[in-house]
Amino acid sequence: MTASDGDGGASAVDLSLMEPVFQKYSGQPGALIPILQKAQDIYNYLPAEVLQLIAERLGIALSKVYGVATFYAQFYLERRGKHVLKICDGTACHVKGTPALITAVEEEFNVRPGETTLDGELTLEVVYCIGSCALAPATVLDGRVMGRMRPTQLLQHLRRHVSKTSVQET
Amino acid sequence: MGEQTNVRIVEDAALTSTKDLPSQWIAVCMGTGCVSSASAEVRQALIQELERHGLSSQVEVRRTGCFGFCAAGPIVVIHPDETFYTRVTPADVKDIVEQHILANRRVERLMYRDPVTKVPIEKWYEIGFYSKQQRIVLHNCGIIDPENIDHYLAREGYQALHKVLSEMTPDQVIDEVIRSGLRGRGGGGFPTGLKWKITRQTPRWPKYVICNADEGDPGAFMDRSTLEGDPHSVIEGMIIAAYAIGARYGYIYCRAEYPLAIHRLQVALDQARQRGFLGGNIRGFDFSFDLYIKEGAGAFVCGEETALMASIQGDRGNPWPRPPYPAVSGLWGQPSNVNNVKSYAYVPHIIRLGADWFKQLGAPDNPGTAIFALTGMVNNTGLIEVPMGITLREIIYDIGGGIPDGRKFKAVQTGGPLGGCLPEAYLDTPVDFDSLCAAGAVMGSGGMIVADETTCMVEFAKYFMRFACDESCGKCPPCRIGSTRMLETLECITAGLGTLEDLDYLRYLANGMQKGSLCALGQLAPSPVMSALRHFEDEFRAHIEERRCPAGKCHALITYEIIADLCTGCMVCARNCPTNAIRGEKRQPHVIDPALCERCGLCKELCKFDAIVVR
Amino acid sequence: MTVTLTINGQKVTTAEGSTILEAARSAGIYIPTLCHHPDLSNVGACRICVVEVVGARNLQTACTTPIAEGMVVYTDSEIVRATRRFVLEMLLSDHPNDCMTCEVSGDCELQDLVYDYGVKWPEHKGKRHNWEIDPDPNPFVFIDRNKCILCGRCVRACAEIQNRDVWNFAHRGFRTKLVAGADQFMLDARCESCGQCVAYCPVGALYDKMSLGKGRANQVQKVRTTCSYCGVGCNFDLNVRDGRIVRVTSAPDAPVNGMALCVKGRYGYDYVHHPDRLTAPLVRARWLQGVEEKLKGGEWQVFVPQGNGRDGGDGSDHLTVTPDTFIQTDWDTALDVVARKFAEEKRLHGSGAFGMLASAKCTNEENYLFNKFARQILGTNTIDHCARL
Amino acid sequence: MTNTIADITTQSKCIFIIGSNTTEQHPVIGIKVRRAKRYLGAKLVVADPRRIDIADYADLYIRHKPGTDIALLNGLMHIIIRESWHDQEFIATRTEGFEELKATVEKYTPQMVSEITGVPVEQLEAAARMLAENRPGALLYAMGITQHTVGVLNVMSCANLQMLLGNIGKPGSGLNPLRGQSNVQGACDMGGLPNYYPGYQRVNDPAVRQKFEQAWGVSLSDQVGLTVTEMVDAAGRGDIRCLYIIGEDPMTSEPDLNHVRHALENTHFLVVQELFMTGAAECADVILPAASFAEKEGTFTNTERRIQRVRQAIEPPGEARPDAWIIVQLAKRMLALGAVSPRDDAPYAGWDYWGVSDVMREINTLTPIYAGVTYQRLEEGAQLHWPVPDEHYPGTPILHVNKFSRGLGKFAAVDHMPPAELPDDEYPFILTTGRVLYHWHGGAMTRRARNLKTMYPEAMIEIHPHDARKVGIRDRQLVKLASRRGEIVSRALVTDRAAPGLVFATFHFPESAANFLTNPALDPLAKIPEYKVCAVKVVPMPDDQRL
Repeated sequence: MTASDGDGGASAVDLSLMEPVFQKYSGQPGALIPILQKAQDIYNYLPAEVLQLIAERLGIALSKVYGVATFYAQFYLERRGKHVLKICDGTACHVKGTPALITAVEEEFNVRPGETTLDGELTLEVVYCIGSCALAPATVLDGRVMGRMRPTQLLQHLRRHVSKTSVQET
Repeated sequence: MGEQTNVRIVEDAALTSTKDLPSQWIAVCMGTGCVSSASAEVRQALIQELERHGLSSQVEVRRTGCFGFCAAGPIVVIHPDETFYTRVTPADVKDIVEQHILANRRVERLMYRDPVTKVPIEKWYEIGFYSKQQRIVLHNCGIIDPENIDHYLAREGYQALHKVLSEMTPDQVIDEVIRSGLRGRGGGGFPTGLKWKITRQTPRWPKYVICNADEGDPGAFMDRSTLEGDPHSVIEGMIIAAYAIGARYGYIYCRAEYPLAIHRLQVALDQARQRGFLGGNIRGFDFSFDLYIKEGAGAFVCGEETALMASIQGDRGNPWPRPPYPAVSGLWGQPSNVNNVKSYAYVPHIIRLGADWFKQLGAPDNPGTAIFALTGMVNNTGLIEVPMGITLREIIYDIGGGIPDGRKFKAVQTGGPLGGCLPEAYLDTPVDFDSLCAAGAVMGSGGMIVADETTCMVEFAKYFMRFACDESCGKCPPCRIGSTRMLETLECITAGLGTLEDLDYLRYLANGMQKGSLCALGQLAPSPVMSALRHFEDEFRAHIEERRCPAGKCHALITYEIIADLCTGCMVCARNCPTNAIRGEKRQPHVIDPALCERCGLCKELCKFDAIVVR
Repeated sequence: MTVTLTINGQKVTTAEGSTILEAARSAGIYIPTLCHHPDLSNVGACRICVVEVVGARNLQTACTTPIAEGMVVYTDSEIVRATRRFVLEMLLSDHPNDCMTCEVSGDCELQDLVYDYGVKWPEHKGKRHNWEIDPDPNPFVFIDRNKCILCGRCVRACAEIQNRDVWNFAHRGFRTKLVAGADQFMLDARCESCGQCVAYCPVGALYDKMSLGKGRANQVQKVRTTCSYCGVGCNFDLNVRDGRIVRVTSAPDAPVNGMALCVKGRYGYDYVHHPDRLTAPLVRARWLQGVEEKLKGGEWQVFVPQGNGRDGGDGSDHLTVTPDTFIQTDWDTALDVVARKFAEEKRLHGSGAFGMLASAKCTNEENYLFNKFARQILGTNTIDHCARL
Repeated sequence: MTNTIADITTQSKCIFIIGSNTTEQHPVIGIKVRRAKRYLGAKLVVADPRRIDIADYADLYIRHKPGTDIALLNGLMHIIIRESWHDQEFIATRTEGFEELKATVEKYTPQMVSEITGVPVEQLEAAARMLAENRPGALLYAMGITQHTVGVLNVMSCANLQMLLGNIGKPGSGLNPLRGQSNVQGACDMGGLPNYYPGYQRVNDPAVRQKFEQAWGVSLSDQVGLTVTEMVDAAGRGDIRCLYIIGEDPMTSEPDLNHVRHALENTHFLVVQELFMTGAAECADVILPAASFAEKEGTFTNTERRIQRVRQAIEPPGEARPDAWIIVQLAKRMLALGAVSPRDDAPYAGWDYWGVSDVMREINTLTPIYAGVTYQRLEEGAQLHWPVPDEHYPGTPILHVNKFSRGLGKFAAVDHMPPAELPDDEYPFILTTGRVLYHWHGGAMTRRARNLKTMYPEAMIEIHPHDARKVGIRDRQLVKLASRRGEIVSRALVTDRAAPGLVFATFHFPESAANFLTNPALDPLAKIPEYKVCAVKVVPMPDDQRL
């Protein structure tokens, strides 16, 4: 597997996966957000085709779907990395050292918050409060909370779990 | 106030009932905090270990909600001894079972030690962290399995509902809540009963009951812990509210960032429905109500009730001007009652024990307890429930155990990004809606963050303003543009480019935002900055006039230096510096090139010899 | 049911359920607005219409606040004025300072308010948006997001008037962006090119592309008329400058359509100035006398259809005149040819020799005259038009 | 229209659109219908062989086969009567002929109608219920109803349905034809018809004739004249020697254009008064350059019978002149030549008008429905819907409020008849014609509006994906469309807007105008050609080959 394989394949989005979701929410008012959430669970992000499909199936305008999808921080309109690191920048974490964590990951992986590394391995997200304030500063790697992080520890963790093809050049 | 001595956590006899508990059981905290610290693994290990010893039927391993003392998690409590083990790992399980359960010998190394005397403390309620607490909303947390409705029922659960349905008219329920003096725990402190009354009086149907569990304050997790630890109390409160105002359906709007809370709520709703507490003709009475969870999708502004309802409707979370208030025109234009998680959680207790019981708790005009997520630069971080009227000092020093490493207290922020900070001089302020407000801070929904001398108040203020910018919905110009301008100005100051006029500009912007913004987010977003400016103006001035960050936090105003005498030339810093700003020969003192240094602080953290300092 | 309230000390009685803004306007009290438009729902976004309501915790938006009995309102107090000034200053701080070159200068609600409230141009070090100007290839709507104040009138116009929902806001906070569809080109977002969004835009963020640089509001003369396309009968204003139609603008008081128009009505006017227009009476040479002389004398010309392979020479010399050649004549000649021919045909063949096709594009008066011409002058009822088509 | 746009789109509980591509042809009515549906809770039922834009907004979309409108409507009425949903009081007090109608629609059982129309029985039942349960309801139709050999019967059928439901004479109800051109209503009102003087006064009514003879000072013909299609035939035969055409291009708008071209070329003397060199103008002997709507004063009457002002904004280019000026000039010359000699004492014998309002004054006197329509009132902002019998009358927004113009409303029972030409092996598709949003009518104006042309630069035919596959054509491929009368080449738009078996084409582009193909079979009563149904074949063509 080389890094360039990542987007080369560009496999078409399988829209049929959405059918059960539409069935579950059919006729429910205000179901747009839960449907977007389920769609993101399925595809890991919200592909344009899926937004279009949701608009058609719910009989609402694409502009509304897009407006909602971009309003909420939870939704991603671009493919995300194989691994997702969330660094909590809630107040408790912030005062206990989140900025240093962010800088460390930025430098090591050459990626800014909200971005994915070029090799598609890691997405870095900075979020406000995951509610683990007592474990500040807290990070979440692929859904697993890691509390009381220090930059060195975090980088060690990441080096263990995330292959790092795009970083060598610097 | 404040004469409390070792009050038991579950202090009120009326609330306590242990009749259904097995003689010996082990509570394992399964709140998010402890789960993050691998408490699930500990629980699994305990079950296996007990099984190995053939004790499965005698000793119950119970998953419970949050004990509050998250800093010490994972927490395991052995009942009936009430021995409190902290930071338990799966590896410790063998000792717990073999020593404590089988040999009745406490595992001392796992017990919490007094931070000063270093003496192990046995019972949980003897720990300083719990000393001044009074747990009403949290009284089931740490005791019951939140995924087991029988546990809740065994603790007088749903009795208030039964009482309401069998004995009280909706108006009587509302009167009782009004008489109790309960004020909304979402931050505003509006009388809950009055809100219900207005919603009841609006002659349009359907009506909705909505629970605001969109706890977006960074640094707050009261609602999460309540939902995770005792979801039925909130559900029961909502059913009673629905009965009182005449609603058929309700929603709990919960942040998607709280998957465990949502899971527990879902389990609780299913069980409640199964037992006939939700659905058509509840418990055979002529009253029907059902409740659904709506997951938020990551927008702080959705904690604002009108934005929250927009979000439930599937729209962008833009707030709407009030009036009309939700009680008149809310969800889908219908009368709607929106309360915070904790407000609902109080209701079953008030109904069961009476308004008079509730009124005598806490402070005058501010009855009841307050729940805070105590975090930041304090030894005992965690979730606390204290009587209204307790002072900030008691919370920070008696419960929180003071500031770590002997550093100096600087400020305490309540109300999160919409609140304010108070300096040392205000530490004896009683904690209640009115006193905090008078002191220039707010009660907020329950975040309490302690800052010490290493916290730069300008940076702290900037942090909150960045948060406000990120979370502004963008609908109205004062907030959308005003917050941006405030942030830019603060960035200027922390970058060492500020002028004294900038301070006036900040005040001007803050005033404009407060007066002009549509919703509380915009109106209150300047508060952290303004309170910091009020109490710590000299720190702002130091950034501007002396180009200096007294706390050593603002990158542009500090430099990292290596103290040659202490440097051993181990090269760890140089190897790890992301910008290769550190040079030096092996075993020779190193130097940092300030031009290359990004001030990430990695070197200082890595240095085993404390040779790197901030200037 | 009516409600009485006090606005600026003046008692105002108006219908229950009205907003403060409606009550004030009914009493002739001016409250400035930006995001409000009487055709659209109220959202209370722009904060320009804030007023002081005695007893309320905060300033209230007049456009959304329902009136109540005994309410006391101040619409122009110092705190109100200061707050409006602040809002305007904020808007200006993220707006280009280019009124000199802006299409809507002099016809801009923001410009007027900034002037009224004495707001000065705010110099600051902060961010201003720098969106691409005119990024959308559609031929009708010009977009300059840098001028957008996010009032949402276009969004609501598209949703509530056109019911098409092309526009919406995306993202949030300072990053909020007016987008079509999923941030697509308008035409890919189901746009019907009606231009309603332009008509409702209070600033220069959306403008009619065909009219860029053709004349500002104070340079044109507006003539109210009825659309020449379908039978709905929309009214609008032809904007005329130097004898040319440079733009069509909505007329809010148009009885049938209000501000609404369709793509043909709003953007289909330029056929009037098309070079293909016939500009002189044309008669086949066979019906004329002395053609050669008149052509030589320059009184008449050989007709060369515009845009149809003109050879660039100086005209008639190269062209051979056949009996079928169209000659550009004068009115006297052409009318005489027709009148004489008709008179002769009537005399020789009677009224049955005539067929008349009236026009569904001509006015009532013209059709009446044509009917009178057929019946009175020619004596025939063989007159019809394409009503059935 | 019996009702106004405003009352239909604000007070209807149900809007039934049949044979009208409302959002593309009458966009502003279309958006108001969409708004009524979305914000005011009106139900929307759309019946059309094509899945037109407004169908996307409908509560119920019915795709019936072209030319089966009567069967569809009879089927709906069958169900309504079966369920006793008809408005019995209205029928008893305001109508006659109900029993005959009942007997006729009795035969139209849902099963039978479903077979004729291709509409599922459940849809018929649902539609009837929706119409019945949501009253008042308005019916909107356009050329999709009238341009058939059974056009008049179609209209009667629509009227039957509305009377049956009591949907006449109330706000939000009515029988509402949407008129396609800016002043098509006015052209009819002003006597641009072979059988009527202005104001629908019959040419063969002696009293009327006498009135006009007195006014104009001449004796007038009592013979009903020829309709446009008959005129073309007569011209082709040489019976009509002189044709005078204003603002009209039969070379795009008439059926069977090859036949029309032959007729115009055969006309001895053809005068065309126009803005542009149209197809007809190219055949003309004399072309008189006319002024556009922006270059003249006058009034238009819209589809809801509302009279509105047209005002001059600019000068006509070159020597172009308003049509009124040209007609007056010709009339004066004809009088001078003695072509006719009106009596001097007749009040309107002469042609000296000092302006268009002076013409309107003459109209006021001779046309009862326009009697109170004055320029002064219009300038003062009066909202005048005819009939306006006098200067103080406020106008008549809704017709037939308390009684029909003929007294009782007559149910005219009608039976389904198949279109004149149906598909066969050689011509297997049904062609239906119409317009698109960006163009209008013959296209002479819109093809010269730069950006409308940009949006829709060439003729397209619409064909269903299944058919496209069957015939072997790709989207945007050139195809040849041929009928028994002619052929055109056009680009294919493969879309399910078209029903299977149906091809749609426009007449906006002269070079590939659908009317080379259409069938000149006429409705025997209204003489409207059957534009909406004829049989064609579709042949794919190599891309570089154009005719």
